[in-house]
Amino acid sequence: MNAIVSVNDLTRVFDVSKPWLNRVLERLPKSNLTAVSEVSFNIEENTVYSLVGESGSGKSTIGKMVVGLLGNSAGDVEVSGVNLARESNAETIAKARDTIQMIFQDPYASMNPRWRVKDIICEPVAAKGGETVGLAEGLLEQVGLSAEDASKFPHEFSGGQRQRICIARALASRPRLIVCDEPTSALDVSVQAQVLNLMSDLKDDLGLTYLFISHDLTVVRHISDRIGVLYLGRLVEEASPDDLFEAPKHPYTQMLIAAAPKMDGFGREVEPPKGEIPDPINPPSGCAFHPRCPAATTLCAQFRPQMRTISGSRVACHHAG
Amino acid sequence: MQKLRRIWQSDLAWNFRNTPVAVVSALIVLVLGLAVIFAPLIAPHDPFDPTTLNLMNGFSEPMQPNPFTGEVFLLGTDDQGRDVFSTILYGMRISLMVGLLSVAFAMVLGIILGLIAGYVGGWTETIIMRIADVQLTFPSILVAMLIFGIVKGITPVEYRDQMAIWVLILAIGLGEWVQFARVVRGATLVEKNREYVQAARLIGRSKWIIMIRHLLPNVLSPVLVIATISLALAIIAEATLSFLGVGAPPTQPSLGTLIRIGQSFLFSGEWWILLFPALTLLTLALSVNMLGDWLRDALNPKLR
Amino acid sequence: MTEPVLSIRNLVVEIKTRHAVLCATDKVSYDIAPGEILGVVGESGAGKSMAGNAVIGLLNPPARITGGEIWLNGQRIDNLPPNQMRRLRGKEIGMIFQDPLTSLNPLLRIGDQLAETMMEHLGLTKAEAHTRAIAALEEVGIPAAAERINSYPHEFSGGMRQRVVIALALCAEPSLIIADEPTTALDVSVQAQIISLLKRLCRERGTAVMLITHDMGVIAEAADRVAVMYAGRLAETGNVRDVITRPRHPYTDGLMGSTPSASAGQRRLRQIPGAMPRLHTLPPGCAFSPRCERATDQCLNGPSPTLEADSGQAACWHPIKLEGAA
Amino acid sequence: MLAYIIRRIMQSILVLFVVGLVAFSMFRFVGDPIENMLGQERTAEDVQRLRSDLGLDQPFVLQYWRFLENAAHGDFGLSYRQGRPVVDILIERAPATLELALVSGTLAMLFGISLGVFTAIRRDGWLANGIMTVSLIGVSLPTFLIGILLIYVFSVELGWLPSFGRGEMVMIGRWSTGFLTESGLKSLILPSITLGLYQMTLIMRLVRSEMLEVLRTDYVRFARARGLKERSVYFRHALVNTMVPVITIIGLQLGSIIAFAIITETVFQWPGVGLLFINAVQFVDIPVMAAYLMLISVLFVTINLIVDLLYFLIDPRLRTSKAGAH
Repeated sequence: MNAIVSVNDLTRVFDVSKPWLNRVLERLPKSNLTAVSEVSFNIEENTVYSLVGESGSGKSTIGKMVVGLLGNSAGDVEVSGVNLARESNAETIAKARDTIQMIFQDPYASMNPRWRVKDIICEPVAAKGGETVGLAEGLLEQVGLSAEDASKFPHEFSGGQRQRICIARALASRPRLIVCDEPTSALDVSVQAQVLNLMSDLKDDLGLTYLFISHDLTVVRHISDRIGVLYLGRLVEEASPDDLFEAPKHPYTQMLIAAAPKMDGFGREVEPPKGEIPDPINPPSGCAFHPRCPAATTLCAQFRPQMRTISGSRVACHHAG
Repeated sequence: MQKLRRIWQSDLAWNFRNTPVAVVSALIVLVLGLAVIFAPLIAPHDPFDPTTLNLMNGFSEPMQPNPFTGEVFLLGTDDQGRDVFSTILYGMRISLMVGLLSVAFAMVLGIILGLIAGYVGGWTETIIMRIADVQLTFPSILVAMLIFGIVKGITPVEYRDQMAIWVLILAIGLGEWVQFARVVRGATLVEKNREYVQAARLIGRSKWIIMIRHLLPNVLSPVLVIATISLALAIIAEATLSFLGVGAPPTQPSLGTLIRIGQSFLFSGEWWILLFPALTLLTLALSVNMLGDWLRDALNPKLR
Repeated sequence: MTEPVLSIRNLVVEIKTRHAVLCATDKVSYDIAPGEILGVVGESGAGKSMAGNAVIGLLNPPARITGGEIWLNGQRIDNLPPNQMRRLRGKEIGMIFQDPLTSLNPLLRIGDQLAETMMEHLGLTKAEAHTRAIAALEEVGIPAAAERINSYPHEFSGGMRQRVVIALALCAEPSLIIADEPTTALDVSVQAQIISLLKRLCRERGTAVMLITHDMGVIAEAADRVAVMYAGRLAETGNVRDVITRPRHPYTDGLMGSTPSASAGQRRLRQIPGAMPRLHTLPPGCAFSPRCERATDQCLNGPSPTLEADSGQAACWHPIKLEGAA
Repeated sequence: MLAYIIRRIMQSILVLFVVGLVAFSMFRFVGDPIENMLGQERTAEDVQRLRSDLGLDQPFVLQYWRFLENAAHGDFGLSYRQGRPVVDILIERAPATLELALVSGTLAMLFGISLGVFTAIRRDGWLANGIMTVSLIGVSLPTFLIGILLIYVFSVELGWLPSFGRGEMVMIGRWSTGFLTESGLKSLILPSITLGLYQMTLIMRLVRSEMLEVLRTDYVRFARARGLKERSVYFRHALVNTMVPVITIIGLQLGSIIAFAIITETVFQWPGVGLLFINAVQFVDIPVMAAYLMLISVLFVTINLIVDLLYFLIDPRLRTSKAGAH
């Protein structure tokens, strides 16, 4: 097995300073929002790697950096052996980018409402001057729609069908890696199952690799081969689904799993987690989770824990293990 | 043919068919438009041909035989014996031409600047929108008058009449572009964060292709509303400027010029010289406004 | 058996559109007992919010009640004149909306929003209302309530705002709370806090709750009974444990199967083919029949019969497990 | 907050600089000022002397600076047409326009806002619909036609009110007012209605559409769901939120009242600055045009500043210096 994606110390900082005049008058420093901080992970070929986290965890920002919609502030993204952050040859980069595609969250906003489905699906190929005869029709059948749908407009389809069309578009340029940003969170449960099944089938048939971004733990557990948990822009734990759900090692992961509603948790009374996600502009010192962590010590408030490997999992916690 | 059927079956067309006000105003605009196009065929007289004028016909009352010549004029004549019906037809030509061209000018300018400001952002946006803000502070009719005054000051006297119409178009158009730019920028800011634009960026489409092929078609419906309302505004602005004597020259009278002429006869009893051009102007502006009003409601999904 | 707080009988809500009259809820009936949490679950467009809006009398035109009855504490309320209905809102029925960021008036201090509601329904003076408002904020777990009462909504985080919304909905001690997707806009950890808060407050006061959500997990943990809706009709009602572990209606069964569950190992999810029909293309007979593997010609013929199940009802010709007995 | 105000003031100054540049360029490049001032009988020495007197031989930037300096002192030179200092003419004419604008602006705001609120609340009522239809005619009817119509009916046919001029004036210092005499007040009626009517319809339609927008928001629904009185929902919750966008436009509209006064003053031969300006445009009297431009831009900029400050009074979100919670 070899890694198709290799992310090293990836960091993204946004400048959220107030305008210059306000800073001068109110004596405010320049403020930065570190959306993603020193995140490292590898994705093996033909597997599903999931990033899970709550709002402000930076999971979507990582996805956008991997596909190249956003630049990174520091660190490297290597896809198919090409370092997208350092490579200087534009052609090599363009070639590597061609192997990456993306599926978005909102199936209603993902397609230009004024375009026909055929043109939408073929755009990635047509933009590069490729041959598009029969392409859309073939792909539509592959994702479970019919060839006649090619000449319709997006508004004629339901949410689930639209997401299938988006998958068809993502497949058009024959990518190896697809970044899926919350692809099913706008869909109803019964339709979500169809889309998840379709994605699994396509992965097996075409040898695809997914970077799957979601906030939904049950979906992530179902589809992933490897899961990374993010908190305030940092990777706090990475493990296989079984390890993560049966024996979570990071206190945040434990909290997240305990807080998620369970289908068999009738009348369950659990102590709800403490506090809310802190302001990412002024994150807590040391381990960002320490103010909410039941196991926190003074060590946690002072020093940021390093990523350690404990029996197949990677954990960033002083007290794990 | 299929395309026509699709348009006919669309929600907008259904809404149109079921809004009598919209149908009636569209019909009026259509009739007035046709009258303007075929003015030389419809008009009984050519008001610009002095050889057909007979001063004896002056001040004929509508539908009454002239006491001297016995000729009958549908809407009467003015002091020089010009047929009011004919002058209205030709006057409306000027009014509509100025209105349409100035809106087209404002629209093109506004769409281009609005798209660029919205999509490119940064300093480009700041500069464009600051200019727009400053101009918005100044009512468009004032901007138009200023431009008119300046151009009048720098053009030689012998060209002034010829250029008057074009100056008018430029002046009114420059007064209206801000509305388009603001609306287009607003819509672009919404659309550019939608995922279909990200999908296009992802595959390496250039910003010009994204702006023209993706964004432009999706920001056009508010532009359509603004354009309709602006047309009414432009027609009124043109009439106002001409009424004030800083618009269309007397050699090419628009509806505003006719009202200006007619005003001086109102108090001496020759009401028709004023009334009919004024009614025409009102009908024209009102039906365009009604169309715009309907369009805005019909295209605003939140109202339904 | 105690008298139910809310009793909906054959409620029909219709929406008149340019094409036709759509039936947003079709003869829906259910009860909620004091202190009981009824989960109303369904996919988007199933009509679950419509019933809630009908109860509180805030249907958006062109939607309106065209049939059935709504009883609240023994009083019929679906035909009340607007002014009497207004008095019930907030006083007898509280409502919680989905998005805490947009539910509060951004230009008014939260203390003022609380006080005006209390003064309206409880006849308090301004000073009394102020004191009660602080207590209400403390009750929903807002720290330093006495100071925060003068804050504006934008000074609170999303979770805190939803707590304020809950305080507002509960401040006149209504006997029924309608919570329309109260946690959908929130993060998992905050969702757990809000659900736990809602459960605690309603248990303490004996308030009945109509919990409208699409999330089966939330229903399982929070609700006592559940009503499953599909295309404007009630598919199944019953105790939450019965409905989730032993669903009678094929739709409920399919819904459970397509939810990725905590139990690992399943590579494929069971999926229901197709999607829920839109209201203007409802099939004849049972609305679920085109997607149902148990469907027969009988299902196309008329509305499904309502069968008594273990602890509730299922509207199906061929319910699971009861087949032989029926 | 301070930063915001400083930024707005700096922007205003920038606007004035730009307008000043336009005014100066008109002065400098439209026609030849020497020719305009000296007329036909002139010698080469006269020209040379005047050129250096006026500083026309100095660099452009310096000339511009001197122009601004003079403008700040109220010195705009002599009117080409009347040969008097422009500033004297303006001071003489300003009261007429300001009194007219004050009365019609007040009328437009009072009636515009209240009718706007009324038509939004009674959205489907016959009276509201009637008002909306009439308002559409109001927007389509050019100001000068309204004026002519009013003159025809009330002056020519009925003979109740004067058709031109300001009537008898009372001088208070250099300010001539028509408020203190019967004929002055009578003369004000028709022009102020003419000027105010169009602005009123615009304000009314704007208030209506903004109000309808606000009435659809979640927080208004939530206010209703809490059983607040309709009066409180409309005025305490909806109207205040409506005011934020409305104030901007009203500020702009007040500015355009000054501009539209040009038309009204022409129709009624009202001896204000508008009439002065239109005559200046017709005769290319550049100093008057430039001075008028500077005068009203100072006015507009001041109005806009006031509008910005009003925002702070209304919207607490702008007042907090802390970035809002995320």
